[in-house]
Amino acid sequence: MNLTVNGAACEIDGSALTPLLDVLRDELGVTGPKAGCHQGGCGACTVLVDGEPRRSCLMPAGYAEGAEIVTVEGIGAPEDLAPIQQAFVHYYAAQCGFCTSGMLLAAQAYLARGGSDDHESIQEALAGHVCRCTGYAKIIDAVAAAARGDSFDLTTTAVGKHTTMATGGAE
Amino acid sequence: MAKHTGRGIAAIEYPTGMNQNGDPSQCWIKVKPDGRIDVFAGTADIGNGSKTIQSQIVAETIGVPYDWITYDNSNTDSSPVCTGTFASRATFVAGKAAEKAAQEVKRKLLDIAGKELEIDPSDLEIVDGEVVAKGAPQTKLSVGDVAAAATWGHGELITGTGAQLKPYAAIVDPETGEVDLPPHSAISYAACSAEVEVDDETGEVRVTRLQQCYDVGRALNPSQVEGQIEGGAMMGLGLGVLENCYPYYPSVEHRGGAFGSYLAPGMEDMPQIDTIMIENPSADGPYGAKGIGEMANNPQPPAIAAAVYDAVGVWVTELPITPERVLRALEAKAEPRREGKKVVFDEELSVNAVSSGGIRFEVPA
Amino acid sequence: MAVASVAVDAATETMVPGSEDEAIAAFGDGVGVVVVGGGTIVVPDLTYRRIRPSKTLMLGHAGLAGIETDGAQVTIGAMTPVQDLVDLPAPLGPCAANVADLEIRSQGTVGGNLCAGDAPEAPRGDLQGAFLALGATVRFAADGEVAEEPLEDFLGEHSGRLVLGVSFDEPAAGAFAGLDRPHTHDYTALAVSGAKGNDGTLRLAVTGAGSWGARLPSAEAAAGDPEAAGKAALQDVSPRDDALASAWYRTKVLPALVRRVLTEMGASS
Amino acid sequence: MKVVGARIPRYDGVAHVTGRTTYVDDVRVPGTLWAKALRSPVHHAAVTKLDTSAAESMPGVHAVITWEDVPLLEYGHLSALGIPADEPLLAKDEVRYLGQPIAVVAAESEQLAAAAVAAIDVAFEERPALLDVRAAFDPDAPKIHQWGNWYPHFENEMDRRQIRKGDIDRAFEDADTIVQGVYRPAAIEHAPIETQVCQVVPEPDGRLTIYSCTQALYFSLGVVAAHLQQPLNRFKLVGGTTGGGFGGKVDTATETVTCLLVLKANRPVKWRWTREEEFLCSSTRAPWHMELATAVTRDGWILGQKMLTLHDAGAYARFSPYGLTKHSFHHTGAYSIPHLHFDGYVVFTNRVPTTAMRGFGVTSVSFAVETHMNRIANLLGLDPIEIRLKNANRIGDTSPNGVSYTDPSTVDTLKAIADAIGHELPADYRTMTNEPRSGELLPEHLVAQVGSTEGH
Repeated sequence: MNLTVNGAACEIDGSALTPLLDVLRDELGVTGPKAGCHQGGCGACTVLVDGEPRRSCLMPAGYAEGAEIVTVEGIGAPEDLAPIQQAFVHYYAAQCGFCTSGMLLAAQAYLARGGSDDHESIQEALAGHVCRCTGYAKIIDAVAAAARGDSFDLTTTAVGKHTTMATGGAE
Repeated sequence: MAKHTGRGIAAIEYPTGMNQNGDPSQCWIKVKPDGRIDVFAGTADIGNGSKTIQSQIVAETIGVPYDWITYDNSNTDSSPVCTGTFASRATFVAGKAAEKAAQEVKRKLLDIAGKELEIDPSDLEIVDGEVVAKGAPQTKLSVGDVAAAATWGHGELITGTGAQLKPYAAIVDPETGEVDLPPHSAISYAACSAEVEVDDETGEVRVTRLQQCYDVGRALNPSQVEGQIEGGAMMGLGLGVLENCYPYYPSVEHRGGAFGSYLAPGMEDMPQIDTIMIENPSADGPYGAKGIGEMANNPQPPAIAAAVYDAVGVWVTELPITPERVLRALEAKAEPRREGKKVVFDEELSVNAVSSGGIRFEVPA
Repeated sequence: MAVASVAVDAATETMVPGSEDEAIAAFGDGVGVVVVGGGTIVVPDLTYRRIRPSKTLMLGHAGLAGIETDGAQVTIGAMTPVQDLVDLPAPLGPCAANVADLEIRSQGTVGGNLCAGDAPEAPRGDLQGAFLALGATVRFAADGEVAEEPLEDFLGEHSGRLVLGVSFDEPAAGAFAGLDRPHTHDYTALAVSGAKGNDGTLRLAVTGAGSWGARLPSAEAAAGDPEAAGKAALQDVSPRDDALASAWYRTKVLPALVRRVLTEMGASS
Repeated sequence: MKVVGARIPRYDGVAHVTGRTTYVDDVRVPGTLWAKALRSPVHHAAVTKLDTSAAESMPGVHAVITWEDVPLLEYGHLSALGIPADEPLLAKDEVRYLGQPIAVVAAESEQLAAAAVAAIDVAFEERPALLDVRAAFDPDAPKIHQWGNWYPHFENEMDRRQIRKGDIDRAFEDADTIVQGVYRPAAIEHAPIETQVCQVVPEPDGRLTIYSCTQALYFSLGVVAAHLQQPLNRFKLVGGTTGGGFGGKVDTATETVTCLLVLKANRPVKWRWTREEEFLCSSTRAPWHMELATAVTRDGWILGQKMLTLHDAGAYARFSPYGLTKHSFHHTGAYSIPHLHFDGYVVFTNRVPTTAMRGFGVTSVSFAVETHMNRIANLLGLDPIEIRLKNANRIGDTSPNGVSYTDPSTVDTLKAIADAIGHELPADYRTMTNEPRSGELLPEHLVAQVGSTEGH
């Protein structure tokens, strides 16, 4: 099978039935997509297949033959982060980070199809991705900011949209 | 068919650090010849952000920029003991160890700087990576130069170690539970209001809003505290209305083995979340912090239960408040039994109804 | 690299037809053949070794996808992703939109959905109720011959048959009502679809009240009175307990969903 | 410059968003074998036969371990605190929960390991299962644990955790109303997106490098060393970066077994649990059964509280005695209650053992106490915020253990919520503070509650 992964042509042996996730991680050493469930239930393995977000644990590698596959490694390197990656850093949208690559690629596809900063639309687009750490609020804020085309200061994080500070107590 | 709305309130408290204490965390720091700081600790970062927080504490305590810090928690060969990342202790206990280690490093830097500048170390301070004479800011030496002097001139390795351990608070009387020492390091507090919408025909409960107030002691990194609180809110929502390993508890039948059958909250379950952070500093935590990571999922379930009562007039006291439990409660319309001054709810759930004499819960009439 | 997490048996023969004819030929009598549509159900079964087929037929390149309208008749290819249905009129559009999330809808297919019975966790054929309400006909191949059959007869009888597509007449009115918890990860615990044909025929069907989607003939007979129809629907189903809901709960809620569908159709026609 | 208090981005933020953070499953070591476990298919049974010879002789299978290969079979989660151990690392002559590991195989591939597991000859004689904590004390209940159906090793070998404070009988006598209720929060999965996983590598110097997803490096190091009866420096535990934990990854679920496989096979071994194993076989948050009877006055003072807690520990103790003790210390919630009578039991059942999870021991009691408080307010026709403010713990009030509170904020947090929801409080509630009680807020029944805050 011939795949293109993050711009590089790859030739793969093995069964066309092998999930794309396992081909990426175990044969090609592309470990950005995570094996969170191998059931299609969590979204940690989502990659872009010809620009569309797909659960790579459900997709037989044979179905990706000839397709352009983009993983998190392919959307931006540390010195050259994509806007959505910058947004995730600036909005503190990743905690343990295990769901992050799948979440980013779903968001990247949402932005590519012209998604707005409307929270409900973002929630619908990313609905299948489970994050157990963040409670989603800051992920939604990050995607909305990227959708607006904001620029991001990576030396600090955004003031929480859902929080106010108060001084109280028994000083 | 109708949808009903309701609101409920809860207030909670939660201890920081292991109950009864006795849980050490340690940290050690070394300074490179250019003044950059290497921090070694055994605290796992499980997403809670302890790599960041402990680096912030060290930078602040020594007086150097944050990006001078490297933080290594990667292995047990180089890192000292940390009991672990649980019990809301990674900032409070392990962060305190980092603060203590950084204080020692600062003291040693000032000692060397004092020799170089021929000024008493107590008249020096470190500000943004420079050792500065108090009251004479033109007299200064960069921390990098101090570290170089220590390495090449004084033949010294600048290190600092810190250990935080509150002694184990033994139970002195197991009959009463009395302790001789405080069993907690600090206590955090929170209050919560939940708003729900309940469909009285399908029993579906949608949490529409959570307003919460947390006493965080001091927010060392407000974005990270928000992350804990918002993440906890969704986990609390899961506890309240979605999640259950055993859908027919105590039966073990129909246990789910997939995200399709175990309902961890998804993005579309999210209500409006508003949080107020109060800073009521703890005397013992680093820079006044309290640990709030765990308690963040505690106030929502009871607030949601009360909101469901407010909406449709039934108390569901088994979690999660599933559509089925709401419908069963609506159908039963159970009234508490009144006996003398006793008002007895939920009798069918009690050990008194289920146990055949093995255990009872006796309350005088 | 020795670190292979792949649990798919290398011994499994894979067939990748490039056209409908090739697919029909490769499927043959279907004995020992596992059909892979979008993969959303079969691939986890393979990775978790719940099935270990000797042959698989992968339809991804067989060209069976697409929605065609010919007058009043709508024909949907077996490999059409669920997502492609979401803008169709009720009941099919809203029913499809209620399935999982965007990515799963884009990978799961109509054909796979019609062949999906219940799993230990839940009934899985989310779309079956909507297609039943539409009076859909299944086009399939068996032993190299192409044939058609009403979906109602086909459900649960797919062994040895390769689904090629499904067709129905656009309804005069339709409605869909499901449990509407916003949670996206689970299968449909219970949903009711209704459609009124241009000849006035009214069909009601349910997903989640048994192993397969099912018509609700008793409810249809009482359709003039939505309340009564709801209660009558209970005669047509035998729901069970699973991880998502109990039989008791499904029994309590089914009448309401039937009533909601009938009321909505009454209002829209 | 102020670093503390600043919104600094995550230390590992850029690594996370570029996919470069290395989790255990991302470690690549050539020659690594895969581990798979044989797990109990039943809830409770005697193991009547365990023969691994067929699996061992399969080509590509490099090691099979059972209980016989473990130097110290039982080492408890709380052994370091002197609490006895009850759980074998691998089941010996009986299984007590569905999914309990019995034997683990290391083989060239995951599928080969799975095939070898299927080749293990094992037989069971099923026994009745105990699943309802409320029935565990009955004479006819199945006996499921070597210590009896509930944990018997609290201080002085007591079989329950007790709190006694004041005089509960007097509180009931003085009460205008006694409100009783039962509260039962469910078992919950931790469900981190990273499942339990470890990779162990034999090093040239004879040490083992353990790549671990543990939440507690030194705790897990100690557990491995204890089971293997080796000094701590035989192992280098590499970790610190965990894909979510929430309490479940304190369990050290994979490390010890994988080390044993490595020592037997002399090859690197990886054990990654499937999502199904994570859901069905890894420990959960405990289900709890709590009964409350609260003595209240008609104007909303809480005089006393009696409580019975049954903590469903599942098949083994793990951290449950610790969790129940913490629960007992906090069973009054955010309130000062003078008369207390608490009995709590750690009850064993034939379900997956439960363990620590976010809010351990207290999440349960927060639900019980707060739902009960709302019921009391509702019954008495009182405002739910006012009744809480009235009884709120204040500086100097004493806890169930007799320790004075130094930094409570119940009053502040409640007032902030009242403001946020637009709930107008009467003037005397608006002016309330956390300061020590006095005047109308110090009724006779609370006088003895005000302790000293010195020394804490």
